[in-house]
Amino acid sequence: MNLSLLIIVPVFVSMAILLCRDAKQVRIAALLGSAIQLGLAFALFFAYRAEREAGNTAQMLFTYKTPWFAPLHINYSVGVDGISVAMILLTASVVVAGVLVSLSVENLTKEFFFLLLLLSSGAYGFFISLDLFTLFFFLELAVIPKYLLIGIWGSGNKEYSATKLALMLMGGSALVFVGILGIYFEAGTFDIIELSQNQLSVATQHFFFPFLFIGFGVFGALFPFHTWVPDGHSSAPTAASMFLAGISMKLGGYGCLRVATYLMPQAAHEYQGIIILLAAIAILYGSFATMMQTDLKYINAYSSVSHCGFVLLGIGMLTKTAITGAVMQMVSHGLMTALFFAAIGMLYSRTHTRAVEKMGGLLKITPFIGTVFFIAGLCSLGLPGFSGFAAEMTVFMGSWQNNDMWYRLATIAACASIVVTAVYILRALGKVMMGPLLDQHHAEITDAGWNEKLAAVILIAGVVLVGVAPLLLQHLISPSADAIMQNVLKAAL
Amino acid sequence: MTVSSFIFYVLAAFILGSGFLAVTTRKLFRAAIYLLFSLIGIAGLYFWMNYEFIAAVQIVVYVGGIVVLIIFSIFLTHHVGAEMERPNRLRAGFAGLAAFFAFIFCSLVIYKNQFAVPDQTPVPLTVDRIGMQMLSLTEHGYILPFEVVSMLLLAAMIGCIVIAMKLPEKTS
Amino acid sequence: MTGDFKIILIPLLPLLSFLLLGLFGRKYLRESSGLIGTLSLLGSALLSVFTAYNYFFVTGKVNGIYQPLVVLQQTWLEFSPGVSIDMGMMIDPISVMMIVIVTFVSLMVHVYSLGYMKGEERFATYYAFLSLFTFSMLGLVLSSNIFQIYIFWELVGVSSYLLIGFYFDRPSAVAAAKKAFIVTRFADLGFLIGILVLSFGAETLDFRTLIERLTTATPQLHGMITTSFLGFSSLTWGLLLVFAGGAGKSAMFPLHIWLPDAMEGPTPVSALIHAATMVVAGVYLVARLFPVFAISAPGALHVVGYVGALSALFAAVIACTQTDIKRVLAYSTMSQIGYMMFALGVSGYGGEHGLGYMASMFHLFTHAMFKALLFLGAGAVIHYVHSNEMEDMGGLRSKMPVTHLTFLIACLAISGIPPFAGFFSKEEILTAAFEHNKLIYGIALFTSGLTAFYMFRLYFNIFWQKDFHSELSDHHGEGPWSMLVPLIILGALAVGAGFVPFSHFVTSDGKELETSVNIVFSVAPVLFALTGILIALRLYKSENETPARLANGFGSFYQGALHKFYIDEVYLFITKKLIFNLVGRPSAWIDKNIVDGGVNLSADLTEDTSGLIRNWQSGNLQQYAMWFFAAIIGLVMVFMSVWK
Amino acid sequence: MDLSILISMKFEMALTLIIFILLFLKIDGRAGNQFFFRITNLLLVLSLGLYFLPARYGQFFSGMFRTSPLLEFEKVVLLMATIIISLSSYHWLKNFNHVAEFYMMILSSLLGMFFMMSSDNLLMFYLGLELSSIPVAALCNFDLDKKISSEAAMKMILSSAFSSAILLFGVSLIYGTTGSLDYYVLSRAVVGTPLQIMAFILIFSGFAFKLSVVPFHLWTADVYEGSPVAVTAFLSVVSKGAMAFVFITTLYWVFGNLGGTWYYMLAILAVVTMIIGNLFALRQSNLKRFFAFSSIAQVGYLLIGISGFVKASLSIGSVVYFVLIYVFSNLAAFGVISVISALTGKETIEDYKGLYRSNPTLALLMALALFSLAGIPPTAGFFGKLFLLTAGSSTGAWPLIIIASLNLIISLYYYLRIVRAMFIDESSEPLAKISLSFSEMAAFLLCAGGILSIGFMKGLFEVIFNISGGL
Amino acid sequence: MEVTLNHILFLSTALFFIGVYGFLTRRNVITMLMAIELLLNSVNINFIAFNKYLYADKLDGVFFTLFLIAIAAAEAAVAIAIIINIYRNYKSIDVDDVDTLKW
Repeated sequence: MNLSLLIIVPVFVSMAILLCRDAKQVRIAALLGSAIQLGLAFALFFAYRAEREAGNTAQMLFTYKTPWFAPLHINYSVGVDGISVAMILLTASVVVAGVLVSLSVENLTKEFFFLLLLLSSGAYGFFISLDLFTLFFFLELAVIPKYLLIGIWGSGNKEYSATKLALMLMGGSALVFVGILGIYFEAGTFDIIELSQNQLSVATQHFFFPFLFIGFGVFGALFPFHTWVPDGHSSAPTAASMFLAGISMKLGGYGCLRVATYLMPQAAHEYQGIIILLAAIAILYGSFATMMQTDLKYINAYSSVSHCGFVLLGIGMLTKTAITGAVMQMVSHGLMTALFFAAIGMLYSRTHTRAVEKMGGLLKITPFIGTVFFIAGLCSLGLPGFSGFAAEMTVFMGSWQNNDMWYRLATIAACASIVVTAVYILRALGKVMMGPLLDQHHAEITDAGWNEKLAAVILIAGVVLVGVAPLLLQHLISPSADAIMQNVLKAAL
Repeated sequence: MTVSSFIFYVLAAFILGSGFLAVTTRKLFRAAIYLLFSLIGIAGLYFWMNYEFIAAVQIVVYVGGIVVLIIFSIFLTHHVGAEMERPNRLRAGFAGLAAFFAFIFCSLVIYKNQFAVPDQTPVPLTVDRIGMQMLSLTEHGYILPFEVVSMLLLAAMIGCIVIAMKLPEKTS
Repeated sequence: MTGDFKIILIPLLPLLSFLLLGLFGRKYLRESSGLIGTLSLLGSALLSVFTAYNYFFVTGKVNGIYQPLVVLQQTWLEFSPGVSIDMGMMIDPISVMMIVIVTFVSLMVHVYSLGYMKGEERFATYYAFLSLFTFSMLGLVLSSNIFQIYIFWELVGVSSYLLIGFYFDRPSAVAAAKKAFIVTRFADLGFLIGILVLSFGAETLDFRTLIERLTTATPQLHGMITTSFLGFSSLTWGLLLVFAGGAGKSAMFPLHIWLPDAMEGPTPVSALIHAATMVVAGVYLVARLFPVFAISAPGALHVVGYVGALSALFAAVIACTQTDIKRVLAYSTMSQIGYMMFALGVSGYGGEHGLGYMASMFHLFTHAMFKALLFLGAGAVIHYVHSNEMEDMGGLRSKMPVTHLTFLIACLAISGIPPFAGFFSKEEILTAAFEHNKLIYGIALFTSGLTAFYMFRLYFNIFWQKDFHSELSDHHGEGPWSMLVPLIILGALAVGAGFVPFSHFVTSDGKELETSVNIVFSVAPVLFALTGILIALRLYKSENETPARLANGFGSFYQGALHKFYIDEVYLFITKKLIFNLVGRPSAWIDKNIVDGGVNLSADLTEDTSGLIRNWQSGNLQQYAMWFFAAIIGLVMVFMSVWK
Repeated sequence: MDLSILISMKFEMALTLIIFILLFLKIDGRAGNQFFFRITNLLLVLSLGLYFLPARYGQFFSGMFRTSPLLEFEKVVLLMATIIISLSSYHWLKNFNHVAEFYMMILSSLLGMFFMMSSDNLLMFYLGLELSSIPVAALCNFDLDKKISSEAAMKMILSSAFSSAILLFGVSLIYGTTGSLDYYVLSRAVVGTPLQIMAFILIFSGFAFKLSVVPFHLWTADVYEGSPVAVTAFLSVVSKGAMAFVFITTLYWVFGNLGGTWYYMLAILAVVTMIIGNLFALRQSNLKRFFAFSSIAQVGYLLIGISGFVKASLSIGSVVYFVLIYVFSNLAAFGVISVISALTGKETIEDYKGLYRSNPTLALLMALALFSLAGIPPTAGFFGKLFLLTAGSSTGAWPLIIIASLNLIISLYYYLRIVRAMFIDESSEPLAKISLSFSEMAAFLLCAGGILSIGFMKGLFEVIFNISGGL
Repeated sequence: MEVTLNHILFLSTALFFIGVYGFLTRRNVITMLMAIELLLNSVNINFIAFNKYLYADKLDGVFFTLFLIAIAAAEAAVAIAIIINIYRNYKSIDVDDVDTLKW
């Protein structure tokens, strides 16, 4: 399977969109393009499984490498392991759903979908990169489209939020770049596989690990670098919120894992305590901060901070199970939060408010959206049967395996957040969906259209599939997480 | 002290004195004249060093050209005899101090420096030699710089014309 | 294999029914949804009975001991070698008993709801939720893996949330549902951490392996006993935390506060969830891990006993003061579950020592019958009166004769009057308590008197006292047949369930246990119960001033009980005041002002610096030259003296 | 002398030829603006083709002139930049009285840069420097009816005369200590005596002045703002590019022995330059002034690249590569400014509000340029900037790299200000729709193509890297 | 006392800093230009002196001086043209008045 297709297809589709004559064509092109992406992602998934079942034990499959800037030893190098495949599946689903939900965008339609698809190609590129430089390229590629999506199509204090998001992400990637340069300085290569085989010196790891981890951490909403999350998400248009929370924040987690932890295992051990501390703070503090929010998007955004904390916690714990859980949590949170944002977007486009206290009893008026809301909410609070549960439990189990009293306390703190999560999710659900109808104007609003329904169904299918049969995902991820752990263990010896 | 050195010190005092006056006097026209003196003094210095050709060029170009140009521009822009504004005190003070200490420092560095001891036979500086070398393509030939300077003069001339000659606006 | 398949069908049928009704019910199957749900449940119930028969009489006993059988085991999630969540079905005496109870009571409720919920707009949704609940509960009791039980535990929690909040346009229902979910979730946190502790120590999640490893001398047990934290061994911690989860679901003090509020749900739901099935999950959980409790961590078991006893007494006291009939029943449920819990607490493992265990299960069994009956009866009353308050009732015995009769049976059963079902099970419990712990025995005895008192207070208030007047009074108050049939069936069982030779089937070690009713011993409890009934008769048979005077006499104690001893207020204080104000609000504030403020501050600082140095670019050429010159001087100074 | 010298000096010959053709046409007096415009651009484009004329590499005129593949490449880049400037100034030149003079001046200046780059001798270097800067000073005044234009010219000529006088003083001292002006001799004879270091610092400050390194930068913004847009573009791109080329060669080669000194100088100045450039750019509203400061900040990155002397060919390669990219990015921006300024006279960010709605092409091009300058992928600027930092990191100067990376954030902020004005903000009086001429279209397409494709031309960097090895 | 190279260098250095002082303090643009001429002349003196005293076998310094004089002329010409323009536009040739462009 040619992985480059994953990058090329969205780029071509976005170009095609630019050539379209009217909004209708644009929509069709975008839809088709994203559907093809989804198809490709699944094709990749099956091809990957087939290859693994055929006994291919190479760490990365479908690799392709060609020199890009030969004098600097920069290659365009791609390949996937289970973790990447999982992230690609996530990306494809969220993009399709995002396109579906946004079919009603009227203002500058062409540009909107152009940017959206460009974003997706950045995400794919990031997940399949095996070269630090290309990885960084794709990481930064995603910053500006986000800025524009929020700035042009957003709502509320959009310019502030967009700028803040762009600058903070840029700051994150600047740190990442320093870290990458540090690696390059010592090893003279950007190749991840090569780097993983030859350990970097302890001094290098010690100095540059924080750069990489914090840099990616900014993307992954590491406390206290998460403040772009609430503002950015809440100002963004629906599809962009879905993308931001669903995929973009995963870039951070993935980077922390694939680059920081994998290539600098010794430093990961060294800084483990700090990582865990920050993650635990993010989890608890994020959920408590969520409790006080009254804007639906803020609620979901803060809860994303909390949920992404699980990812970092899992990575920080440095056990195979915890890392597997972290990746599962990325997938799960991606789907779930995208679903949540989609539901919020559907509501907002109808009621023109996101304030919790201004809505009530909508379940009766819009049963479909209401149900979606419930499913998203229940998934968010970690209900078995939905993806969140399996992911969080894997993180908890994995974390507990780290036999250190303080880390266990952090785990307990993280577990405690599921209660707080229940509080705010149920509060929001109870306010918005249940209770008597608050605003009589809302009696007239319509339920979801076909595109919205389809989007929701795709995401729900993902959430439920992972939730009901987590082993599918776990078997995909676990061997690859093990490979990363092997590196970590090697360093510990 | 030989006559030669005496002449040198006189010249030096003259150059520096008139140079200093050129940058301090508050009469613009006088400043130009002091500058002229200073330049002539420098030409004298060249004479003193037996570089007559350079001295000649100095007089022709500087005294005959540049200073005249400056004086012209003074006429164009200034009322004769009017005093110039005093320099800003603070700035003057700072500039004076800075220039003075920089001078001391610079002189010290130069003074301490061990220059190479000359052991070559001097080349006599004759006009024909200069001319030959100026237009020579071979070793130590200066034909290329010469051409470049000519381009520079051309460009400068065109530039001056465009800027200084305000053509009547074309009606377009 | 065919038998296995039948067992799998037991939870599967309700699941299918849920999916069918959930996906298509609202649009296409609205009319037939009740029937679909009921039929699927009927199937499950029949299969359960068949399974029970098969287990108890054909396959279950090997060498005279009932062996746990694992019918199906499918890895669902794998953590590390040996530690994985397996979806399985374990058949052993208590799970078989539970599936029978669950499917049976659920069936009764399904049938009952056909009449009770008729005309409800979201009829299909209601049945979907009921099916979901039944599925979850069945999954819970059949679990072969401690994590599996947690999974279904959560599912049970959410289905109860959905059912309690079924009338979602009532704010009180929404609040109650939320409260139930959050409180139980808080308890589940303990359960989860308990699982983490146990699984890490025992290196397994599978019940059979877990129990085996933690009850015999294995390195795992040794490890868990020797590591300690804050004075308890990690095994004790694990078990206590797991018990916390159970206590939450079973509404043990102080995690009981959700149960009375949960009465906001439709009454059949209360019958199903809050009487017979979900609330006993905690008891079931402790029973499931009982060998570990009893053999390796008797300390933890003591805690179970005291918590149970305290809850039983506490709830009974409150129940005496409540006026909402469902709340009285709710507190009585709590009280009865307290009985089951302390019965486990006072039990030992194996043989005669395991009497408490057997008694607890027995009580669970009988209680399911009469409590479901009580709720359904109360439902019938509410259905007729359209109110939950005792005030609005009275003298209904003539309007609703069937309901009256069955309700009376249930009251007698719960009060422990022979020969009704409750007598037998309560008897065993008291015996066990008497043998092990006199304090608990005393509490239990007193409580049984209270129980009889408040139950008959309820009974007299509903069916006697004043005459009932309403515009509907001319026709009789009984519901349709669909509501009456379950009442009658359950009534019959409330009478007869006590005669089941329970100790032959369900014991702590799987061996048969011979028990006999000791007449002498029975005198005390029956006397207490009769006293309670007589007092109730005296006070509530007809309207009079005595109850009010009595209430005044008790003064603040009465007020405290009426207000449920202000536990709710304490919780509100902790959550609303302490957590919201001291944690939530500061978190949000810090985020807005410090973390975010830091980001904004750095941006502002940059702006300001930019403004500060603006004058550098003054527009004056000489100043520029000055800088130029100064810079050279600076460079020369630095690089010729400092940085050579 | 043989003809191969002329071929080796092909670009210089071509430029001289064009200047004289223009001179004669101007004296002839019949040709109109359009004609000058067309003929010059045609000739310039033709002379681009000279790149493919094989030439002999090496020294000529006893070190007064030198060619190498790298130099040819650099020259072709600058020539192309000049063509782009010329093409995108169509609207300005159309109604300008002195088109021929404009071209003569600008080409003289370019010629001066070529000689300056090709010199192996301080005299030629100095002559080239003056030839490149005096005509530009005059050019600054070419908006004859604008007050600020003459102010800019005055600031330019006086400060550049001052700086070159200081530079000359340094040159004279170097001459005094070594007895030669030839680079080859100098590279051995300059060994780092105090006098030499002082002389070097004086020369260095001359370079720093031309490159607008803080604190030698103060003239930059004023001159950029006052000059005609085309001249600003020329100053900020061509002039700076040429200077960067010369700077790096001079440092690495002539003053290679003083590496210990200039490395730290570069490091300190790079930091100051980036920070100050960014801080000033933050609050600008006039676009030309804005780009002045942005280009100052860019120079900071350039200095970091230059400082990475450990891997010399990487440093040189990345500097050349950066300049190439910078040409396209900055000229795209200036092209847009030029068109809008020529047609409407508007030059502030405020005026650009809502530009995307009325002029999507211009807005998109501007955005591309800004992203490239900010170093955002997939534009070429991303690669350019990163390679500079990569080169700079070869000395292990991490504080420097960290500060540079963090400065990227500030710069992104102010670049986004313009993007925001164009795409997000609404304007009460948006600019009217502008129809572009063919030449402007061509220039813009070239810029956009360059910005988008340079990073993905696999072999390009390799080529540059390889020819950089031979200085 | 014999006149040595250092004496001449002392002279030129002094002249140079006099020029610098003039350039930094004179507010009249023309006098600033004059200061620049002083600077250039000081450089000339340097070149000639070095050539004469140290490297008399070649004429590098002399030629440099020659070219420098030519360039000084060109520069002065352009500068004066611009100054005249300034005077036309600002009616003043005081640098302190010519500061429209700033910040």
